[in-house]
Amino acid sequence: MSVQHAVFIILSAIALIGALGVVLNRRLFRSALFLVLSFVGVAGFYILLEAELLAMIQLLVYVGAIAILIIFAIMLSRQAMVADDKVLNEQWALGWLVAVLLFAALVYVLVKVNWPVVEVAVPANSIQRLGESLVNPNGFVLPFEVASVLLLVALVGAVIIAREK
Amino acid sequence: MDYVLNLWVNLATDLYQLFLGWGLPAWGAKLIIDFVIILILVILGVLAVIVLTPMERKVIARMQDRPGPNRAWPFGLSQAFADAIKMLTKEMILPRNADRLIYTAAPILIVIPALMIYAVLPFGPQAADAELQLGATNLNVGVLYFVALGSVASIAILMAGWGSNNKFALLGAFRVVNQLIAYEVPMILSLLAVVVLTGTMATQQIVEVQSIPYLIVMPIAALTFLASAMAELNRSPFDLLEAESELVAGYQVEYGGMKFAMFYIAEYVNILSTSILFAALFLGGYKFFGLEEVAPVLAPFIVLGKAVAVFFIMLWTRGTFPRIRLDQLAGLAWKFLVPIGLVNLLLVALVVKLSANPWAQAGLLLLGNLIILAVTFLIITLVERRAKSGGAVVLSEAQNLTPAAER
Amino acid sequence: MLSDYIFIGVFLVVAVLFGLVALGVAWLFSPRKPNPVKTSTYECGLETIGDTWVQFRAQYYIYALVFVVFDIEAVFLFPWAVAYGAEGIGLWALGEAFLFLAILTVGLVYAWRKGALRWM
Amino acid sequence: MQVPLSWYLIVAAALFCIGLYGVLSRRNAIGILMGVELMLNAVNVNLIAFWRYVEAVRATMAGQVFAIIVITVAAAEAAVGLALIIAIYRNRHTVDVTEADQLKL
Repeated sequence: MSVQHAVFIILSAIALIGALGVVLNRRLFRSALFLVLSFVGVAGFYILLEAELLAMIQLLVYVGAIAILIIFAIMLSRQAMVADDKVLNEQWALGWLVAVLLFAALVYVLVKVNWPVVEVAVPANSIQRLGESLVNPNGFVLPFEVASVLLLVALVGAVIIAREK
Repeated sequence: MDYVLNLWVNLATDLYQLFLGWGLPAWGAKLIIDFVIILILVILGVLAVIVLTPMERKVIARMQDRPGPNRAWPFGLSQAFADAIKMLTKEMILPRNADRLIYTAAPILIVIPALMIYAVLPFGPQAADAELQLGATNLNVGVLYFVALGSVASIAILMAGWGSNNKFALLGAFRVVNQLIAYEVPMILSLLAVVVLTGTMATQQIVEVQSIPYLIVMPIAALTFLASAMAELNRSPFDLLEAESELVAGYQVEYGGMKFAMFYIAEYVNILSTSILFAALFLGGYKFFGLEEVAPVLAPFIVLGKAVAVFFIMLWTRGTFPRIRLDQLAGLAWKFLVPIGLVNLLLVALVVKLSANPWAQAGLLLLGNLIILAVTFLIITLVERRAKSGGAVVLSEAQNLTPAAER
Repeated sequence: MLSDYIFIGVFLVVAVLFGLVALGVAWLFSPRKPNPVKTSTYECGLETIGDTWVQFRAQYYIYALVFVVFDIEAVFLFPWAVAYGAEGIGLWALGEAFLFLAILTVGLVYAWRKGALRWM
Repeated sequence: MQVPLSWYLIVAAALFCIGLYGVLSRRNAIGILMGVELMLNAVNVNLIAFWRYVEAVRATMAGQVFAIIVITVAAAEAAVGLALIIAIYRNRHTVDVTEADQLKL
């Protein structure tokens, strides 16, 4: 047991409690807050995995933008205020079964497979490398440009759909 | 004498050695040093409230030709202490309809990111490869850390608005968050300009690389940052969401006593940290004509001096400009600061590839900045003239003379 | 690298404690005498009619939408900005970023022309 | 001492399955969307964990680039999805997916 293990356990507790809160809570606003908690836990994972850029992006985009978008959308409908008495649909039992079975199957596979793990230090200039591979013609320049097209389409589409007449 | 000149680093190193001598493991000794530094930073943040509020009240009063607080000894400067004691002993009301947990958690959550930003603020020279790092100023993502933590605060504000269970509070929270996110984009763009020029996000390195203060090199980025920072901090002229005359002080309406004080503390803690960051990014941080190399012991005071100067500029703006209108608020961010920030970013990127010499870069950047400013003014005058002569409405914020609809 | 984050982790703990202690101390010192008038919603003196929910404008959502798009843009541009000054990265990197930003600017201009950026 | 890779994978699997349960069982469309976000987060944890433990040897950054793309797609999905929900709510005054089952407004 090292410090990393302890921190990992705390973080996974945060992430999983947040996730459970999202699906089990009857008030939508609280669900959104639990979602934020879960995002923060995942950001902690990224720091533990030495992907600090991703951790900051997680906070910036998920907590600072997507969570706010969700809360704004919640507020636009009246159902946000009252605790739902019918949170679940008819197939919730089936959903529960599917989720549990999938989890069991995943854990079985994850434990069985022998992953080619290599213990190395992360390169110190990993952010710079990331930036280089984003602009490198042999790297990921196409996803980089396509991402902006995707964002453009999402922006235009969402503005058309959400605008009031 | 040499010891005193580099007092802070020497003191920390000696303490570190002392702890090692006691048989503590290296990480334990480092942890204690970290803890001491964190305590100092937290105390600095709280001192910001006690020092900056009297300064604000005095300076604003003088600008408005009145004496300001002058009863509490001396010259009314200890007023802040009296306020602190009052806040501490006031009743914390829990509104009947409030969502108790969320209502109470919000004031705690808002101070956490505000304080944590201090981890990346550079207060003095230290090598990136030094064995004992003071603070986390060499964090590879320093600038992004600042933005990311700043964006966490909006969740706390939404919680405050929701938890209060008050129409005005919720509406106020929505508007504040709206303002925060609108001005985050120009702030990010101006930070990006700095990162492109320096090639690093670590705040310490940005100060080290900065031979000419970036305020002179790229005034557009600096001014964009200052304007959006003032909006992020809800400072006048962008303070219409907390102004008492509008929405009964916004999302804080149901808060009282210490819980209200927490929002107040967070505000001033943020003001100081943003001022320090502005000083680090655009005013050369702890650099002051080579003084920081002769006597690194003075570096933190240089930083704080510059930060107070930045704060004075904020007060000056507050004393000078009228409050911005609600419909102009978002328009200024999206239609003015974002386009100009984008153009500025591309200019900086172009200049970085044109020349590697810092002086040549500075000259080219300054020239480019002046051209951008001139073109901007030209466009604005043209648009306004067209709007005036044709009666047609071009600037959408110009025609919106009817009071902006609420909500 | 992780050692920096030990500092930040300790800072997180201290910041949380600061908030809790500040409220706790105030809780010890402050009087607690609630009464129905004091704890009622701060509004106009009358009881609030209906719940807190008011019809929010979709405009809030659209602002947040434009913000999300530009936030993601920052995600791509920060690593780009760090790598940009390095050796071996030519002006083509600027061209790529220019294309990236130009496409996004089309979105901004579209939102602008549609009046999505106007406060109504 | 590093945490073993399988720990990350198992926690990510748990996150994914919780999100899946939310997607399958929630009535509220926004609740479903939050479940999807959880699932995407779980995928990202996996991507970064594999990057750290398997890919970092080669000093390439494909795992992180992939994760950033996933975040982008998640944001675009949330933006359009929530816009749709708002449009449906405006026309039908419900965010319940079991009630909005016709292909017209």
